[in-house]
Amino acid sequence: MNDRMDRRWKRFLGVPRSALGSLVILFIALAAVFLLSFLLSKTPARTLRYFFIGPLQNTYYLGNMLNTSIPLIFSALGVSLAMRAGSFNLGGEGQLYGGAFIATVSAVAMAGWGIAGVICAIVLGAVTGGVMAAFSGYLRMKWQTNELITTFLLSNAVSLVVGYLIAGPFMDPATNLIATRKIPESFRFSRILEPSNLSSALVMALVMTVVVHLYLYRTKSGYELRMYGLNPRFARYGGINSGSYLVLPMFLSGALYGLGGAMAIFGTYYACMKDFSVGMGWNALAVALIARFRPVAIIPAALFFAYIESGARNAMLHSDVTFEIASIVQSVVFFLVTSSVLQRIGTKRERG
Amino acid sequence: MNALLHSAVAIMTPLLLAAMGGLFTELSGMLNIALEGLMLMGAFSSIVFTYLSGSMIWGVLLGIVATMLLATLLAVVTLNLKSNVFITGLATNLLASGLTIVLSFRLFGNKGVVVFDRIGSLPRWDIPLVSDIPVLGAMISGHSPFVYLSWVLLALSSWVLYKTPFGLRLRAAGLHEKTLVSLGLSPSAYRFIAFLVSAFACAIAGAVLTLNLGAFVPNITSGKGWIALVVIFLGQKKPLGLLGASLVFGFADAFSNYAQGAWNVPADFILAIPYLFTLLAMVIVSIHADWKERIKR
Amino acid sequence: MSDTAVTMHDIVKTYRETGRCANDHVDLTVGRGEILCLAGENGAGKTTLMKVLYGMEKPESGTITVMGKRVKIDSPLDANRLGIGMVHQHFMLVDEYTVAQNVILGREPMHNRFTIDADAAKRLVDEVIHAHGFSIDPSARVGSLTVGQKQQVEIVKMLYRDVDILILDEPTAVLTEQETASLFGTLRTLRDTGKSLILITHKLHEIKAISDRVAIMRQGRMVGHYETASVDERELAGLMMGKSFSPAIGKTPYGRKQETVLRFAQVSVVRRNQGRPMLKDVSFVARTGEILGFAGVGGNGLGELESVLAGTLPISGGTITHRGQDISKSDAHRLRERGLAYVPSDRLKVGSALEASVSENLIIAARKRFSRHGMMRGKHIMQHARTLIDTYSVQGTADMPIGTLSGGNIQKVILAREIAQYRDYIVFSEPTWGLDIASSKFVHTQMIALRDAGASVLLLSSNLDEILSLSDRVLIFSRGSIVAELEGERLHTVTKEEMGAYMLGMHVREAAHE
Amino acid sequence: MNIRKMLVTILVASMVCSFGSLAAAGMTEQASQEEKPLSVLVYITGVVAGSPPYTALAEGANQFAAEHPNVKVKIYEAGFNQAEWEEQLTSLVATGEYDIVLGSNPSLPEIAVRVGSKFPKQKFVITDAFLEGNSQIRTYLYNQYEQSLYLGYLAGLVTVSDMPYANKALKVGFIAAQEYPLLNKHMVPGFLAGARMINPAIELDFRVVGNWFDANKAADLASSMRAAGVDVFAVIAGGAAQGLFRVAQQQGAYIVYHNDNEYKAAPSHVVGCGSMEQRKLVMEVLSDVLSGSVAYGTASIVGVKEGYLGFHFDDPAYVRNLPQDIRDKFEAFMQEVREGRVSYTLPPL
Repeated sequence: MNDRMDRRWKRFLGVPRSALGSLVILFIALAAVFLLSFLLSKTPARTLRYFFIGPLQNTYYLGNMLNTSIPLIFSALGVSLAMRAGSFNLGGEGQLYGGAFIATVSAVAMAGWGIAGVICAIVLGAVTGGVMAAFSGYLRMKWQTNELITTFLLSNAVSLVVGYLIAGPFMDPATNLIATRKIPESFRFSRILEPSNLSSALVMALVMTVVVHLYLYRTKSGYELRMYGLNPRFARYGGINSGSYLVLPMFLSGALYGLGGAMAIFGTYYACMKDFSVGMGWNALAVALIARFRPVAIIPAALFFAYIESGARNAMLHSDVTFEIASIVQSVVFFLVTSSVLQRIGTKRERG
Repeated sequence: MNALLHSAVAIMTPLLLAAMGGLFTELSGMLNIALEGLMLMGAFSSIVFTYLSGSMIWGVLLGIVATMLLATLLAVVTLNLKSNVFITGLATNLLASGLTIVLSFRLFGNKGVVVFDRIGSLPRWDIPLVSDIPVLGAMISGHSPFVYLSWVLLALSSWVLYKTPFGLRLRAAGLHEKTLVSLGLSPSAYRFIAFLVSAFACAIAGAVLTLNLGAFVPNITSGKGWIALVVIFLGQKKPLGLLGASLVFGFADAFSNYAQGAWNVPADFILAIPYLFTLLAMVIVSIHADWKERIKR
Repeated sequence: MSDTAVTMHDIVKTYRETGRCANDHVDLTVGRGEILCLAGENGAGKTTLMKVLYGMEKPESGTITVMGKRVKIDSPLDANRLGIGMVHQHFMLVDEYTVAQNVILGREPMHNRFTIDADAAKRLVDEVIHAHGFSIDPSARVGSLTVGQKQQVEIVKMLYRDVDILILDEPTAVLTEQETASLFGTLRTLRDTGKSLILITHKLHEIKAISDRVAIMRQGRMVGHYETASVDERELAGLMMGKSFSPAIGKTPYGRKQETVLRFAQVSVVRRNQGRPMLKDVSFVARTGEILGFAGVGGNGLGELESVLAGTLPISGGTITHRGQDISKSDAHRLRERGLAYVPSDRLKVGSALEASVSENLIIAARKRFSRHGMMRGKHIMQHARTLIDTYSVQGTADMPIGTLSGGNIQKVILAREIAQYRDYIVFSEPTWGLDIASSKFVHTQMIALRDAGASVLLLSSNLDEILSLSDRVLIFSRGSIVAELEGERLHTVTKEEMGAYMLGMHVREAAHE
Repeated sequence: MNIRKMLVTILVASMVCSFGSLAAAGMTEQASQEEKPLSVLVYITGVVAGSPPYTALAEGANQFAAEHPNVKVKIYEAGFNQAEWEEQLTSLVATGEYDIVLGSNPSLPEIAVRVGSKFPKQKFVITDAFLEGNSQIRTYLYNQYEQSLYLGYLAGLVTVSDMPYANKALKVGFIAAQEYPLLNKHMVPGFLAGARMINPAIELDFRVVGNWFDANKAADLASSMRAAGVDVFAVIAGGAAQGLFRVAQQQGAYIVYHNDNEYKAAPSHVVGCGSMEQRKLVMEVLSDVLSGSVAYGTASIVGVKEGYLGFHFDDPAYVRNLPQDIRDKFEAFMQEVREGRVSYTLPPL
């Protein structure tokens, strides 16, 4: 019984077969961080202390770290959903940005609507991201156009247009930031762990993770989606309407990105700032890959990612580390984190 | 119009070179998203070595070596430690952007733009007979040697991929890995070399960017590696296709440069043109390919 | 020098992933200029033993002697150098390459230091092809070849490497009668030129037909080496299965004719960029209570017919009706809803999702039945899976990924699923490819039971024995058209040679269909 | 099996040790802070490298610290993502380590207002920005309209001249990395207004690179603009400006540069450089901070008259590159500006 539970949990979370393997990776990554700190920082001890302990040292940093993970969770869920259906959504950044923009603008427009306005704005944001991704899915369904490339191109184009809209017609004249007007006070999510930026969007992220998990593993549509992703010919053979599983998962994927963008606005920023999403798409992809596209594993993966990010930020705040050094440290962690050879260390070895 | 075509060819050159490098990894069965980072590394190291050695040729050669070192790291982690190639590619891009700045600070005490006064401009070559041809002449004559080098390399890579044992085996690694294994050949070995080849081409692509300016600007590649990846797919993974696809993008970019002056449209809209144009080209290509495979009804 | 070509002694090989001991202290000797059949049921360890000999698997212990010399074989390159070649069951060919390119891959004739000499390649490959009486064009693209031709390419590839010892892993599994006969001819010629051949197989009549000696393995152990002449089929089967066994299939005579289920009228399939239609004016009816056999050589339309029946290939012309309703434009989804049951020829790429669990694989077509308001009913699904696993005695559990099962067990799962799904007609395509005797017999028994229960069974097979022993009516395909229909008495008197002549398009259609 | 267990133990033990030593190291460091000097945070909204105003800000602060031993300076680069600026500033202020935050960006005051409301004791001095009435914040706004005006005036003089690379077309150019309020509302209109003081028919060709580092794109734009008749360029494009310098040298064109002395970037092509006395302002501000005489809650607009904007007349390249008559006209104009005799309306930001 115990053993079975253990196995189920591992499958569930995508934990590598051997805990030793993960320890080895962690250890090498740590060693690399140590080495780099001594090479690149004049006060290595201080750097390391803030890198590792900084994000956890008080509720403010802890809250901000958790807050960093929120859009990551939504976006990584988005990547995973598409990936589970065998589609590659590389345009997350534009979908997130576009979704956030539409959500913000409509929230401003629907200022008097109360709670209905909040819901409408968030839904519109999600739909925006979804439609962008679904467009690429549609192209693939219709003409086998490679969605990896079309999502990327469309995202780049849309980001530029949204950038124009933010800096142009929708810019808030009252601010010198390049940003839209702020959403009404009543629309903003409540903060938890003040004074940090963490908002109740975290709860939404956790709920959404469970929803996506249940969708994938407990619904008929999720079953069909997974089967299509595992083997499209098998799905088609089994009478699953294959075209819709090129479009629907992309729509959901884009919608989750859009939702992530909306959450960042409603929980943290309150206005859509130009280029605020830069890098989020790639980071989400990294999180999803680390979690191997398992929804529930995304939470620890996103926390790990946010921890590394906040650690680097913290070292920058309190030590002589600059952001380029932080990016080197991050890259070293990425190099190692998915290594299946290192993960396999400690599993049964061949004799002789 | 002539200026536009001329400019399109100049813009396409780094894309073509990087795409060419990426073609090797792509054909060997690896999605190489590290083109951006490799290009950046090449851009930095070739101008630094040009400055230190005083010779552009040595500079580019040493730049290639440095970029290959980075690619070796990428290849070892990906192939020997069996990490996810997408994540390691991202890591390479991160590393390259951090490393170039750190090195620039260590070497020149400057994290920003490093101007190398000693490096003159690239020569422009006029091709004697070709330059007299009406449109084509303006398009392909009067470029820097790198432009012509890229065409020579394209021909060379086409030859390597389709005429040599190495190419035959490399493509087999991407098409049917097990075939190679069954013949006692290692797909990893060919992929390793493919990574080195893409480092080689990306280094030159990067060198074009910096030697053209005589300066290094952090992040000077600004997304060209990603566009190169698009070029590979749009070019249907064939050398000549790459030429066409990079020209499409080069032309769209040159056109958007021109359009900013000519049209009274917000600049950001015009900056989106190359992406939308390439998207359109991508769709047209796939409609055509799909039509050929359709069942008559 | 002795007349032994290869001696393998005390080979032990355990698979790390599963911990299963595939070769348990196995000995094998192969004589010079002989054909040795390595026989045994699926999973007996034959392929593993041969992969050890070919350098693709590393044994934990054991010694190998080739031509009297102790050798160490670490890679296929070593094996090739020692004159050992292997033709794998799943072809190791690059479909996008030409025959010549596939053959020379890894040992390219050079024009100069860097360039492949394409002309020399074509010439050298052509020489090998002619020297051994093959009939393939060195510049043809491998993807466009038939299965039999692909196998010839594999053999040419090894002969090009000057091998003296040639291993063939289940070479006849996907071949037609004609192709098998011609393959055997080739193999005999090769033997007569002094080459040693090792054939992995579990087909009893083939062992008898081709081999000089037979080595039998069972559950990872070597049972023994026998002179083929000294054992009969029944004894061989007993040695392979460890108990006495009757290979014949019992079948009640074909009796009642019943109503029409499926009707094809002038069905054609034409691809835009291809001149020759893939299917041309195909007309037939399938009725309840009969097994309708479709025979044909690969590349002659059976593959397309399979896809059309499955609803994955749209048709260019003609009509298909099911119980009187037009289903010409129905896709797989619609057909499944109408009760289509279908066991595909490609079990791994079409018939299953290898990483999904057995229970998930079992409900693909019946998922509606196992969900309520869009939610899956987990308990029902597990219950269903356990029942089917028991009924069909599948070696595995409901939550194992199906890819971890053996080939025979995967086929059982597919069979269980499709039989549970069927309503009035069921399509079997190559249902016994690569299956051992026991599993094949199980499949055949199921088919007959279905027929007797009133199903309309459509059997597409390139195995003539299977077609002839099971079918009540046979349609023969050549170049995308039906060239003959055999029924009743004609079916009992037809010879394999005649069948082959039809299949190769040498005879015109003689029996008109309804 | 045993070896595995041992490995695990070693790994875990070494990690625990390293964390422990880290924590210990942190402790000792904190204990060593006794006497509290004036601690200055220079908060860079972007990166220092490649930006003359930020470089001047950082250098000014560092120089002041070098002259005053009890002043400590920390330079923090917050990167280009404006969405992250507030959180980072909050984190820094929350440490309570900094007596004063120095920054230079038009959007910084509103961030400072929000951060300041959480930390009422924190003081901010922000240049290049304008905000009145917050008792924690002192701002100085450089009159960039004015600088662009006189640089535009110079560009106008050059474009109508018969200097070697000047053409007949009445066109001046402006290359920007990205569009932002200060650029759109002060710099570009100021530049055009200045040029039109020479000839109202002068047109402005304004183009955008899209980012701060694609120098090759900037070069392509510059070529294209030159082909369209532009002979004098202004540029606000960070690192990407390198592309313009290269094109100007290769194809022949003139450049007027904002905020910094960049005559050397393209010798004989950069004909004029505006100056922004950020360094001077910063050092004055810091000495005010030391003496406690900062007028928090007020805002000043500083320009040529106040001595914080100017022009690099002193560089030999200026004399070398421009003919006497143009210099005379320009210097006369500058004198008028200095004396406040040039009238213009400063557009609201």
